[in-house]
Amino acid sequence: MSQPSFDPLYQEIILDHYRQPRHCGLRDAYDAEVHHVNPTCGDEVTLRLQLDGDRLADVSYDCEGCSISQASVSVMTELVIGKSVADAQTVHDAFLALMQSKGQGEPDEAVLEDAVAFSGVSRYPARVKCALLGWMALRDATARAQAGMRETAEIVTTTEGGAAS
Amino acid sequence: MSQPSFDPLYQEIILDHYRQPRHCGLRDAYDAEVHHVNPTCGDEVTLRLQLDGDRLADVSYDCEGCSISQASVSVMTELVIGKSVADAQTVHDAFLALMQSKGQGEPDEAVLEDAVAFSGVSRYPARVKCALLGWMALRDATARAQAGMRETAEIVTTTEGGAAS
Amino acid sequence: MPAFDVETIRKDFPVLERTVAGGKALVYLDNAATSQKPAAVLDAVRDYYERSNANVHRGVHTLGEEATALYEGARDLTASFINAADRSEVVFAKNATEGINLLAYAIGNAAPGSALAVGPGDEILITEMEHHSNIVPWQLLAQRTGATLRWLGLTDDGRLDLSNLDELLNARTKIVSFVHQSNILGTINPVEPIVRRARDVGALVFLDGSQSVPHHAVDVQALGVDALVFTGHKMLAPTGIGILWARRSLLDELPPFLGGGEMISEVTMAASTYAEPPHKFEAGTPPIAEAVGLGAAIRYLTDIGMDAIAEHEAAITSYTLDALRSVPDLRIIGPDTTQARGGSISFAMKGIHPHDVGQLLDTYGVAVRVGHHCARPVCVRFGVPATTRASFALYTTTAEIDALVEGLGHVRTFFGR
Amino acid sequence: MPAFDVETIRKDFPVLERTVAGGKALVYLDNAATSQKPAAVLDAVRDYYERSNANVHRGVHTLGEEATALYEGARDLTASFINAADRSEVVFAKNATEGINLLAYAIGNAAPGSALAVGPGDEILITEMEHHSNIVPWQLLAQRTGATLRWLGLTDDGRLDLSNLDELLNARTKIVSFVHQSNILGTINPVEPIVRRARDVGALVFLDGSQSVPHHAVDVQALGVDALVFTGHKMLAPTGIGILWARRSLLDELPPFLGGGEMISEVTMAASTYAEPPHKFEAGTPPIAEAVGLGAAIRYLTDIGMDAIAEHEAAITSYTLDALRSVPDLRIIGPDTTQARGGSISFAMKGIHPHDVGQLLDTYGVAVRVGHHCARPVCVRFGVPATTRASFALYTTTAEIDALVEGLGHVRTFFGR
Ligand SMILES: Cc1ncc(COP(=O)(O)O)c(C=O)c1O
Ligand SMILES: Cc1ncc(COP(=O)(O)O)c(C=O)c1O
Repeated sequence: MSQPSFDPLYQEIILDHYRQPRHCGLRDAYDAEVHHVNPTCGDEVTLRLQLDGDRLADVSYDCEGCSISQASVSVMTELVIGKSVADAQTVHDAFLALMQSKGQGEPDEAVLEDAVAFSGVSRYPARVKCALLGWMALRDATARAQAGMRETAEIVTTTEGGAAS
Repeated sequence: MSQPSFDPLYQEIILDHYRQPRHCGLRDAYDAEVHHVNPTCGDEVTLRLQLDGDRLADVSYDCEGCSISQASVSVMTELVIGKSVADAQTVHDAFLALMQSKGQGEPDEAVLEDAVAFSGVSRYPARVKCALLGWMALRDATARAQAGMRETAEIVTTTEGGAAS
Repeated sequence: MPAFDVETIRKDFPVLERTVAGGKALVYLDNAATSQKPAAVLDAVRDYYERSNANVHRGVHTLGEEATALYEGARDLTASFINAADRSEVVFAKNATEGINLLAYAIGNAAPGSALAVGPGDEILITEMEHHSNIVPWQLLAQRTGATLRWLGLTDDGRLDLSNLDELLNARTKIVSFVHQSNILGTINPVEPIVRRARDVGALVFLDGSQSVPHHAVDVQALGVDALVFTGHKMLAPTGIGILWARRSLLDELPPFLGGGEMISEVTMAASTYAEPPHKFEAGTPPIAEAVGLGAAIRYLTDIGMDAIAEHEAAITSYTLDALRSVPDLRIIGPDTTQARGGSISFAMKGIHPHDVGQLLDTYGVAVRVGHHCARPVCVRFGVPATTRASFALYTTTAEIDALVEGLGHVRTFFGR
Repeated sequence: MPAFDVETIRKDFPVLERTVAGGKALVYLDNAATSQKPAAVLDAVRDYYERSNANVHRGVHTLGEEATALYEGARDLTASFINAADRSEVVFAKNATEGINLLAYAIGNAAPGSALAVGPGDEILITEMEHHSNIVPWQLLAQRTGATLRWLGLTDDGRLDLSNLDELLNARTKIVSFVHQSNILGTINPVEPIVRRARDVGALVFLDGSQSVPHHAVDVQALGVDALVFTGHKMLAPTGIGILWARRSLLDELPPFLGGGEMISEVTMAASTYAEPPHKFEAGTPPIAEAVGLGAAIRYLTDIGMDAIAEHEAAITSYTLDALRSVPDLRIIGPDTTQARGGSISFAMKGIHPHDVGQLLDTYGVAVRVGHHCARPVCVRFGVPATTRASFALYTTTAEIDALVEGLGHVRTFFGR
């Protein structure tokens, strides 16, 4: 295969999650469901969250979208399922900061684990939104679950990823 | 005086009419009065026309404005007073054609007499409107006099002189 | 006129010498988004700034007169390029989008009850293949006035479905606005049957020529429409200029849109009167250098010849359609014949998101556009979240199409799962 | 920062080497109409077209990302140039005029009864020294909505008459829009008392900075206004770009103006949702190359330093006022002191029409503007049909002022009657 191996975007970890997404497929038990779209490219994600008190008991999602958004949400589920809302927020903040770093970020592997593979994405403003899609959906779902709003939030557009859009 | 003598705009005839405008000053007898403005430069003219049957018995005007508009209306009065409406129209058409010629016109001295001095003005799009101001006012006044409308047409803006504006 | 030679033409476009992605030749196939600019256009703009830059229309000084002559000269060139009956029918806007909004807002400003006004019970007809710039202005006008927005649907092969034209374009229809050539599907729409029906029911017809005017000769008098909009940056000219052509009688009737300098006749604090068209619709300092660039672009296109350009692009389109048919799991969205279609080809690759297609192609130097191309309803209609689109210009070569097809092979290998 | 040296600066402006009127050096004193452009700006624009030209915001290809970074980078530069709290507060329009119309139309689009809506009984306050671009949009808005337009008058020395501010800016006033520096009189208006009073009565305050931002440092947070408009071509940047800055909370509240590509979030045939500011207000392909040029202009101005520029222009203004006092029968229209006035000086010569003044000066290479300068009510107020105006920039020299004064001597000789 002649794909240049120095590609900063399509890291092996990303391709692995894209080919074999973890926790993929919507599951029946949930406290909040949100549907987020990236209006500029047509990426969409439906995501469900089940809380157990203050803990993210389960996160599930449908499996469509580009490799970056798919791999990102897959990595995210592995990182946050079982964590407390506060700890998930810490991971979220670290990932958001990495995405806004324009390729200059020094990711904390202890916090971000596999998600450090997305460092390179932050150099591609158009793809930052893809990487953030699932994370924004989770933040939104968490707020709704905590507020006891089970009904689906049908279309919530993602906010700007902070980078030049 | 160090003014370049090759100036195509300020011909001696023009300066002469500007310094000593003919038929200048509004006279009491008239069949139509119009007030025209050149909105881009602030030139204005109030012009009165008295018809005698089909003949332009008198044309009078107030004496304010730039040298080109003043000289042009002065030359015009000399050309048209005493002429029939049809003959005045012929002069008008010839002058309009000259003004729209962008410096390429071959004016007919037999028709235009002193007005041939305005040939050079047609090279200055911004001044073509000045030169046409009184002529457009006269055309308008003629139409109104023929229609029996004596009341003043307060503000009629000049139409484009055909040249790039 | 010398014979059309694409290699000679390419030398006129400095950016085509550029390399990307670590030394790969740029293969620019995103011409429907914006075109590249020949040196002749860049030179004209630079010359303008280095010699004649001044504000227009009010100067008695040399630079002011030169700038005005250049700006108004660009209007003359534009008028004859589209065979307008009169130069005063050409209004310069900032882009095609502003041109359409100008029409919609000016109509919205018409006194209630006047011939141009729209209100409850009136209908505005568009189509499902419009660019957002020809959808949203009409949605907003409908919201402001209470008029109803309706649209013609699409057939499965990406054509306008005219089977219910007579029902949708009816006595209540005041405005029909549709795209001449679709930026996403490539479809070239038939103008004549729509104009004919519109005349029968007394509706105005506006045409979005953003994708047609750059690629083949367009004659507004032959088309018989009431207005046409297009945009400089897609036709070798600078960004920052769009063109609205409209029948003089329509421009005379339309109330003004933007208020300000240049568009007035006389201003008092209490009220103003307005200039004659086109100035009535050109408020503020116009895009002067951009018009100069547009004029140079029109000269360049005319020198080569719009028919020669259309022929070249048709050949490239045909070559591409053939080549894409050889790519497995690739589905063309839009007409897959060369008949009544232009050089803008959208496709979907099974199981691979367009974002990934475009991104990987970029690593091979191939620039295509991915997304909904500001025509999301088309994506919805064809059941795809987005498409990958390759679009051509007079400088596109078959070698570039080969590079695209080779790149698509790499995409399949890389993302196949 | 190197010391300000006008001769060094002049070398950056190619057009200043030009001769006119048969070999005379160009003396360009029409900077309030438009400024000349330094090579750095022209180079930035050309580089953009020769290297990175692409449409913005949707590309995954290299050129698309570069173009987007350059365009958005210009927004960053603009935001910090005026000390905006956030980059999203900077909206690119086609000129200052569009910026003002955007505010007026977006307010006109506000749902009746909403906080921003205006209607019968509400007042809009402007002043008698506004440019037509800050008059006509409000006349049109008043006509559409039934609101009342009012205005502050002028004193005989060309200042705002604030003696009845409290009456004119009252509880009914929803909007105050006024010019920071008058293009015709040169007056710099006091912002603070108007903002203070507006805050008391809850009115929005919009400032027309077209003539202030190019000439001295402007800090939107310090000014405390709600919106500021200005225009690229008067600040060394290309034509075709204007800037609207507004508080983010105001941009959030305002309904959209132009509809089309770029400004949407999601479009269906029936209805659309809109993007976040600033994109919500940037419909269609934006002025990309023009923004790149604006960014380069801001860098150039910042490198020299706005304070140094202001100081230089103040010195030229003072020199000119002194010099003009020596010309017989010349009357300055506007403040004839240097206090709170910028480098735009209008005057009348007894018995000689401005058209003739400007025309004859041109034969000596001196370019001034004549006319009502899109501020006809000021001419009416001061009882003149038009004025002659000399206006300055960072590259203006005292030698140029001497040429002007010498030229005025010729004018008197030639036209004296
Ligand atoms: C004070 C003022 N406001 C507004 C404008 C309008 O600027 P533009 O023509 O670039 O829209 C100008 C310049 O013409 C001006 O001097
Ligand atoms: C069919 C069509 N209409 C309108 C537009 C809008 O053009 P602009 O963005 O220059 O306003 C485009 C291009 O984006 C287009 O392809």
